[in-house]
Amino acid sequence: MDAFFLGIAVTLCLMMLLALYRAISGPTAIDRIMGVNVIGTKTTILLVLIGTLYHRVDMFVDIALAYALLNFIVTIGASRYFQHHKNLQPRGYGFRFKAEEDK
Amino acid sequence: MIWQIDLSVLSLIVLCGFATIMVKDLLSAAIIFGAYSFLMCLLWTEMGAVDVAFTEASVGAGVSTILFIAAAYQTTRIVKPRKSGRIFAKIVALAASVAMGLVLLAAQTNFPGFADPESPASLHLSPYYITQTLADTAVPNMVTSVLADYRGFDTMFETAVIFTAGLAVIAILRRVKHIDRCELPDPYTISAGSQDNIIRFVSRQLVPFMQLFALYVVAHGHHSPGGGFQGGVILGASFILLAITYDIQLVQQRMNEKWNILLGNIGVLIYASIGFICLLLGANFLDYSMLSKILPATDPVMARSHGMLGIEIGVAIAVMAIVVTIYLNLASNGKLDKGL
Amino acid sequence: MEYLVSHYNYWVYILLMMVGLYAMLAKNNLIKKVIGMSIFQTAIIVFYVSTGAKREASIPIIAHGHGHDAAHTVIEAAHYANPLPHVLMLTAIVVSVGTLGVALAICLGIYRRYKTLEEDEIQEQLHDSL
Amino acid sequence: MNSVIIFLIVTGLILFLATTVGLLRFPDFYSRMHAAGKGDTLSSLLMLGGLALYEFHEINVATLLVGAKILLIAVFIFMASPTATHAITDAGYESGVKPWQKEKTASEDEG
Repeated sequence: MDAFFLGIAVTLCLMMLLALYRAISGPTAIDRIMGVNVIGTKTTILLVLIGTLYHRVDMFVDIALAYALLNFIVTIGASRYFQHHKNLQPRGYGFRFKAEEDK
Repeated sequence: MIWQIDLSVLSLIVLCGFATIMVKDLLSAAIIFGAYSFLMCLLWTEMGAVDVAFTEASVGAGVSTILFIAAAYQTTRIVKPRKSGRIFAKIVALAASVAMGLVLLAAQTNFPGFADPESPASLHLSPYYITQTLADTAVPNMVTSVLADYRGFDTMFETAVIFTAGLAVIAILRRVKHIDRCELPDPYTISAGSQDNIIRFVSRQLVPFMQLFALYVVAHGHHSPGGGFQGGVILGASFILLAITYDIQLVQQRMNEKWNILLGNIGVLIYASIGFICLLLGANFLDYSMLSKILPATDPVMARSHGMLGIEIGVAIAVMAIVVTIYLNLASNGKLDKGL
Repeated sequence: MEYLVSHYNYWVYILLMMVGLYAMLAKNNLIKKVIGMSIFQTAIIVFYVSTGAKREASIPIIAHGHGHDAAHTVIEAAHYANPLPHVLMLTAIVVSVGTLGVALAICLGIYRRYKTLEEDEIQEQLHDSL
Repeated sequence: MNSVIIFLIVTGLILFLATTVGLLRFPDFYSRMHAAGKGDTLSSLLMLGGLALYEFHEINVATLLVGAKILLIAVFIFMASPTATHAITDAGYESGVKPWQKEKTASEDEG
């Protein structure tokens, strides 16, 4: 069973690489937030998996619980930035801004 | 350590580190730095450093990325293209960092191998901590006992450093008078539509759980990863979540500036006064075993455990107050009225 | 080959340190410099935690230890990771939040006065005011 | 018991593979968000369910507590992840990202 969990963990790491590609190369900052959100959720699962591999899940589950609670603060904060700043940045990064269209 | 996960996470980290530096936009850099700290947390869990991972989880996910976003919000996210004269500086910087890398590379040939049980770092002093912790203090988590008992002085001044950082942020940013204020253009007000209610409702449900969990982390730090630093950061993060989803005024009503600074003081004072109580009882500073004289029904071993709990509570209070202070001042540019 | 396997962690910390130092020296934007400083800090933490890792060792929390009844179980130092670097780095991370807050506060103060975060523009304004 | 656990975790992994493929291949922000939001939440729930079930292989107070905590993580992810998805999509809509349309020419798409 340990080999199975190890395989799953390494596969998850490889898939996080794909999500990281979106986070790094994403054309807009919002795409990056999306990629980081996916990475954060998978981190929670990997923490529990590593705990299972160490046979001490009772010690690792608290960290994962903290992650599940705190993970979305970053996402909410970053998306909040766009709600406030929607027309302060006319030179967008691949966006079309509402204010530009109104003109 | 599990080397398969180690290798894959390390390669992800290096990629993330390069991307953070390369990207031409401050907000994107902050977001990729968030991913970087997630991966760091994974790396430390996999190396067996659960307490470090817990701290990184609460700090990286809850606080540091949000601080970068708040700074980008209050200034600008645009990085201007470099002027031509910077090429020389770039070459010098590259040469300096490559030279440093070569020196370190030459030095690391003499290092013991990674994860070697016979490495010098693991042969002196730390075996004492590992074998004697349970007999000395009745605390199974060695990190807590070393942090709060064996190296109590160190932690006390670390707490004082954090307190000083909070004071420095207030001294640099806080603007009380209207004349001092530098008015930035007013941010676009949020559309008060019904969609926003979803985020507010969910965060309203999550905040009590966060605070309860933070108290559990502080109190259960003796038997599982956790302790004052982690619990304090999670408590502070819950207030940051409230400030993001509602507004800064709401947090100000719950915990105004005066109380915040007072709580920071109280936290450091709790730590120091426990040390002084030990001194008054005839032992050394921060030698908790003497507390058994005033605590009912405890022997010296359990008294050390209880003394650690006391200072963890002090650390948690101080860290919470300072984290909230730093965030509120950064997010509102020192005006404490509205912000991110 | 054995050398390769046993030292790859150190190379990663050297690489991250170089990235951080390069960003601190070469980047023109002040917040980029602060990000470089954070990366430099994490590189040092990686190095310290790497020295504390042990092969075949568990996490530094004694298993099934609750109070005095577990005191008679034998505890071998080789079975647990070295707790000392963990303690030092745990406080370092929390202090790094404090330093990060102060650094960003200074950036905000500079922006308030000079309306820019670019190093060369600040230097131009300083030269003009002289 | 083990086969149920393996089924749950592998299903979660396949769903996550679908998520990442969607994240990489879909043409615009909203469709990527669609893939990321749904697949991510469901795959997390399935994998955490499998891991919690693995904890219940012997029933006593400690394993029950750990399993309950893992299920609590699943509950929090179930609350937080769709909210985060909603927040990102809302931010994209507010800042005026245009949905992708098939008949658009490449030059219009650049904006």
